[in-house]
Amino acid sequence: MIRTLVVAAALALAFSAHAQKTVKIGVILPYSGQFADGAKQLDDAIKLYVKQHGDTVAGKKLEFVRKDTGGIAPAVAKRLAQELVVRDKVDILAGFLLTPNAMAAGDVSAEAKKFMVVMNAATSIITTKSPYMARTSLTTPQLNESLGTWAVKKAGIKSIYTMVSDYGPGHDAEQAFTAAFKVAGGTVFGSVRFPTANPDFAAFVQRAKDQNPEALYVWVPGGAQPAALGKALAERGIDARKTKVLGQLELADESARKAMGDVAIGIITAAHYDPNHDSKLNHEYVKAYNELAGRNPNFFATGGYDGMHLIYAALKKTKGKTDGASLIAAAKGMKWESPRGPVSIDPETRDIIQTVYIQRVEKVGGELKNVEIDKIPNVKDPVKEKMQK
Amino acid sequence: MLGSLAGVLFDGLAYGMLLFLLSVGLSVTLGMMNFVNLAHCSFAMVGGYVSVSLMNRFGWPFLATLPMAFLAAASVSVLLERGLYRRLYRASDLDQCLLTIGIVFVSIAAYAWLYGTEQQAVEGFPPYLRGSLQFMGINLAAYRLFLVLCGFLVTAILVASLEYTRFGAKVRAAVDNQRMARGLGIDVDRTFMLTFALGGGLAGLGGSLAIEMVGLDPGFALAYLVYVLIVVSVGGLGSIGGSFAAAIVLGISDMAGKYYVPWLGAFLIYLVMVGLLMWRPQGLFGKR
Amino acid sequence: MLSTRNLNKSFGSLVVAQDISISVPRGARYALIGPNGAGKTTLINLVTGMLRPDGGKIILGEEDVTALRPDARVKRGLARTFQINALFPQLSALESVVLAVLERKGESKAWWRSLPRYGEAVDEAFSILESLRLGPHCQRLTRELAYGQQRLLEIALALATRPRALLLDEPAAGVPKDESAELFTAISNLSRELTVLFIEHDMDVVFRFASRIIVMVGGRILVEGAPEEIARDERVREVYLGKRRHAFA
Amino acid sequence: MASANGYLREKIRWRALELVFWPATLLPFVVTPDYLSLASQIAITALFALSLDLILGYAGIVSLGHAAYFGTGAYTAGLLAKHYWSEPLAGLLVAGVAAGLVGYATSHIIVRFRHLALIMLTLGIGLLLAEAANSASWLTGGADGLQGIRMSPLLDFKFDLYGKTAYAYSLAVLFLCFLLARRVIHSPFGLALRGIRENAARMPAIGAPSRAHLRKAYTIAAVMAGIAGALLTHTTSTVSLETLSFERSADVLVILILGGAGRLYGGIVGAIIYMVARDQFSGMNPQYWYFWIGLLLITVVMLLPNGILGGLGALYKKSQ
Repeated sequence: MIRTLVVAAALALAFSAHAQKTVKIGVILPYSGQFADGAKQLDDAIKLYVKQHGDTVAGKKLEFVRKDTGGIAPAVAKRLAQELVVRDKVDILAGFLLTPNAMAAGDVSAEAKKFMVVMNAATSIITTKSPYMARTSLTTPQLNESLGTWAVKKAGIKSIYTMVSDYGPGHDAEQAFTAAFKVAGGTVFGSVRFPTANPDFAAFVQRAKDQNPEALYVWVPGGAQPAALGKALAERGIDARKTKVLGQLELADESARKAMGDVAIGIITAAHYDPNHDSKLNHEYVKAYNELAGRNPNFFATGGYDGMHLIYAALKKTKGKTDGASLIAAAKGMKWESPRGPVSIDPETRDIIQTVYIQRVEKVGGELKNVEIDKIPNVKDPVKEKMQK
Repeated sequence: MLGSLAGVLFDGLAYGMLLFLLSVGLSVTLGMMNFVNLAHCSFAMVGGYVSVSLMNRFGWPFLATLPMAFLAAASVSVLLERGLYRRLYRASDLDQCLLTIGIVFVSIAAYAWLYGTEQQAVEGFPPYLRGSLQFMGINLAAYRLFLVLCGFLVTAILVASLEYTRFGAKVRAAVDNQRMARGLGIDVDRTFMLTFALGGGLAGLGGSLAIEMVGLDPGFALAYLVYVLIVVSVGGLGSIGGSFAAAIVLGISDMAGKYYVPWLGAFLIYLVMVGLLMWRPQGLFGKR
Repeated sequence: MLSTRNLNKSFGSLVVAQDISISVPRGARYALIGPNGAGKTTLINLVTGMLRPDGGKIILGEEDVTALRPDARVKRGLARTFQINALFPQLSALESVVLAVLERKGESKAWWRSLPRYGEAVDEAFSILESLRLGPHCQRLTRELAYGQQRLLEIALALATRPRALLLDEPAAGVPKDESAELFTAISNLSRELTVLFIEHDMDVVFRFASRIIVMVGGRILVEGAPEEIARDERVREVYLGKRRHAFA
Repeated sequence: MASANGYLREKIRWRALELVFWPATLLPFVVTPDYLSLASQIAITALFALSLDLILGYAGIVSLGHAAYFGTGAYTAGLLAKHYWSEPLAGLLVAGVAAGLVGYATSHIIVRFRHLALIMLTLGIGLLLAEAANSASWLTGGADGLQGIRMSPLLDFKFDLYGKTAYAYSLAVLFLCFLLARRVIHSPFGLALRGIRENAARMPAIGAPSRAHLRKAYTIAAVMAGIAGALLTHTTSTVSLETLSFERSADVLVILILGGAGRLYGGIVGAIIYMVARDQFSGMNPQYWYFWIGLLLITVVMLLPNGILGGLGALYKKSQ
C-alpha cells in the first residue's frame, strides 16, 4: 500500500514540475461558421510566428490549446474560457476575432487574473473589461476618425453620403467617421443602412447615386459583401475615380479587389496593415506567410502575428513568470517594429498605438494594389482618449 | 423619378430570378416529391464549386461550366438518393429534416476542407456579362439581364417538360399516388430517382449562377436555406409557376422596400412572407 | 328534436344540397338512404357544422345552431361518427373515450391534476365501452383494434359527448355481415331518449331498425315515409332499389 | 383485468429508468468537476428542447422559430439584471412571464395554420424578432450584445469560474420544469394535446376547442423557453442576438428530433448527446468538426427512426 502512495506522490511531483516547464496558451477563435476564414488567417499567422521564433521562450515550452466558438456566441466563448482556465490550466488567453466573444471572455480574464491578448475584435470598450487584457489589432474609431479628419483636411471633401451595415461595428465606424468629418468642417447630407444578412446592394447604391454625392463613405464586414458592393457600384455607374469612395480596409482587401476587378480602382481606405506596405520586415513576413498559408496575410493575420510577438516579449521580460499581473505589467508600454510599422501598447488603456495609412486602389504592373498616399503616425484609440480627459 | 422606379423594378426582377433559380430545384424535390430536402443548398454548392474549379483551374468559359454544374449536382443527388433518401420516403418529415441537416453539416465541412474557407474568386469571368447597358434611360446590369433570361428559360423548359411530356406525366402520377402509379406500370423508383436528379441538377445550376451575385464559400449551404424555403412555401407546394411568381413578388418587394423604405429593409422580406402565407396558407398556386 | 329548413349548399355549379327540410322527433330512429353521391354525407357535414350552408336553418331542440362552430354544436348535444374511421391511433380505446368525456365536462382544461384523479370520468368512459362490448379491449391501442371494434369505438366517442341527437355515417361500413348485425343491436338498444339518424346501404338492416326512412337523390329529398311505404314506392324502386323484389313486400 | 383507473395510474408511475437517471445527473459534481459549465449549458439546452417537445412532440406544432421565446427570456433577464434587480430567482419569473406574453400573443397566429405554412410562420416570427432586437441596439446592445450585466449571487452562492452554482441552478430549474411538464402531459389537458396531435380533425367532433388548447400549450412552452433563456443569461452574464437566431431554433429542433420527439426525455437525451459530441469533436478538430456531427445525425436517423429513444423503444418492443 505504501509503495503505491510513493509512486503516486512522485508522479504528482513530476507532473507539477512539468507544469513549471511549459506555458499553456488557450486560443479561442470562430474556426467554424461564418467567420471561419478570418480565424484561419489569424491561426496561420500564429503558426508562422512559432515556426520562425521556436516554441520555447524564457526556457519554457509553449503549448497551444485551440477552441472553436463557431461564430458569434458569447455564452460559448465564456464557457470555453472558463474551461481553458479551470480544466486545461492555461496561463494566457489569446485569439478573439469577434467583439461579443472577446467581451464575454474578458470577464473570465478579470476573475481568473489571466493575461489575455485580443488579436482582432475592434470595439473600443473591450479592453476595459479586464485589467489583464491587451489588444494588438485595432479599434474601429482609430481608423475611421483618422479617415474622417483626413477626408476634409487633406482630400478637401465638403459633403459626403454614408452607407453602412446595420449592426454594431457598422454603427461604430459610421459614428467615428462622421464625428471627425463634422469636427473638421465637412457635412454629412444623407445616410442609409444595409441589412446585415446577405443584402443585395443595387437598391441602396441606386439611392446614393440619385443624390449624386461628391463622396461616399461605406462600411461592410469582410467576406462576400465588399465584392458584391463593388459590383453594385460599377453596375450603377459610380466610378471610384470620380465620386470618391471612402471606407475601412475590408472594402479593398485582396479578395474584394480580385472579385471586383478594375471597378475597384480609386477606392480610398484607411488601414493599419496592407501586404503591399513597403518595409523589409513586411516583405519577409509576406514571403514567409505565403510559403506557410499559400496566400498573402491580411489584417486578421497581422493582428495574430503581433499578438504572438507581444506574448513572447512579455514572457521574456518576466523571465517566464506567467501570472496575469506581471505579464500585463511587462506588456504595458511595450514598443516594437511590426510588419505594419512601429507599434506600441498604451500603458493606460493597454490598447495598441499604431500608424494609420490612407491608401488608394491603383493598377500597378497589371495588378490591383493598395498604394499608400498618406499616413498618420502614433494614433491612439480616440474613444478611450476622450474618456480619460 | 420614373427612371429609378423602372430601375428598381428591374433589379427586383433580377433578384427574384436569382431566388427562383436557387429554389426551383427545391420546389421539385419538396414541392412535388414531398421530401423535406433541407440539403438543397448543398447541391447548389456542388454546382458552384464545380464551375469555379472548371473556370479557375481549367480555364473553361463561364457558360460552358453551367451544364457541367447541372450534371455534377444531379449525379451527386442521385448518389445520395439511392444511398440515403430512398429509405426515408415514408419516414416522418422530422426524420427527413434530421437526415438533410446532417448532409448540410457534412457538405460544409467537406468543402471547407477541399477548397478552404475563403471566398471563391472567379477569374476569367466573361467581360460582356459584367458591365451594364443603357436601355431607355435605365441602367441595366448585363449580368442581371442574363439572370432574367435564364429564369424565363428554365421555367419554360420545366413547365413544358413536366406538363406536356410523358416523363412529366409519369412524375406527377408517381408523386400523387405511388400505389396507383405502380398499378399503371410506371417504374416509380426510377421516376423518383430522375426527379431527384432534376431537382439536384437545378440546384447546381442555381448555385453556379449565384456566384457572381452573392459569392461562394462553404457557409453557402446554410446562408441561403431560409430564403429558398420562403420562396417555395410562398409559391405553393408542387407548382413551378408558384415558385416563379413568389420569387418575383419577394424579389421586387424586397428591392423596392430597401430603396423606398430603407429603415424597414431587413424586415420587409419576412413581413411580405408572413402576410402572403396568412392570406394563402397553401401558397400562391399551391394545390394542397 | 333535430330539424333543418330549406338547407342549400353548392360548390360553384355543383348543387350538393337543395332545399332540404327534415324533422327527426326525439327518440326516433331515422334512416337516410340514397345512391352514392346523393349528398347524404354532405347533409351530415352541414348539420354538424363541418360545412357552412349557403342558405337555410338547422334547429337542435328549440335552438337555431346554424351559426355555431362544430365543437359548440357538440356541446349542445349533436354528435356524429365518421364514414372513414377518424380515431386516435396512438391512444388506447379507453384514453380516447376518457378524452371525449373530459371535453364534455369541460375538465380537459385542467393541466395540473393527473388523469387518474378524474375517476368519475374514467368510470363513465369505461361503462360506455362496456355497453358496446369493448370493455376487455379498452387498454389496447386504437391502431391495434380490429376494424369492427374501431367502428364501435367511433360510436363510443360520439356517445361520450352525451348527445341528444346522434348522426351515424354508415356505421357498419366495411364490417363483415355477421358483425354488422351485432353492431346494430348495440345501436338499437341505445337509450330511448336518444334521437338517431343513420346512413346505411344494407336494406335488411335499414328495414329492421329504422322507424322512418328518408330517400335522397342528387342533393334533394325524393320521398320520406314509413319503411312499408318506401318499399312499395315506384320512384324509389326505380331510382334506387332497382328491379329486385324486396323480401319484405 | 386491472380497473380502468389502475391502468391509467400504471401509465403515469415513475419508471425505474427515470429513478436512476435523475440522481445520475448529480454525478458531474463529483466525477467531472471541470465540466460543470458545459453541464449547465447542457441542462439549459435540455430545458429549451423540453419546451419545444411540449408543442412539437405532444401537440404536433413543428416550430423553426422557438428561439424567439428563448431570446425574449434571455434579454428580459439581462435588462432586469442590468437596470433594476439582479437577484436571479425574481429575474427567472419575470423572464418566464415576458416570454409567455410574447408566446400567447403569437399563438393566436400560429394555431390557425398547419404543415409548411405553420413552420414558415414560426420561422418568420423568429426572424422578425431577431431583426427588431438588432435594430433596437439602444436597448439590446445590438450585435455587441447586452453589456453591463452584474448578477448578484443566488442564495449567497456566487456564479464563479467553476460553474458549480451555475450547474446546480440550471439542473434544479430543469428538474422543476420537468416535473411541471410531466404533470401537464399526464393531465386531462395533456391528453387533449395528444388527441390534437393524433387527429386534429376529430377534436371538434368531440366538442374540443382545439385552438384554445393549442394556444395554452404554446404559451406554457414559451414560458419554459423564456426561463431557459434567462438561465443562460444568469449563468453567463452575457446576452447576444444569437439567443434569438435561426441557428439556435434549428439546433434545438435537431436536438429534439435526435433524441426523439413526444417522449418527454427526448429533448434531454438529445441535448446531452448532441452537445457532448459537439464539445468533443470540436475539441479534437476545431475546423472540421461539423463533418462528424453531420455523420452522427445521418447514422442516427438511418439506424434509429424517430430518434434515439424512438428507435430504442421500437427495438425494445421487438425484443419482447
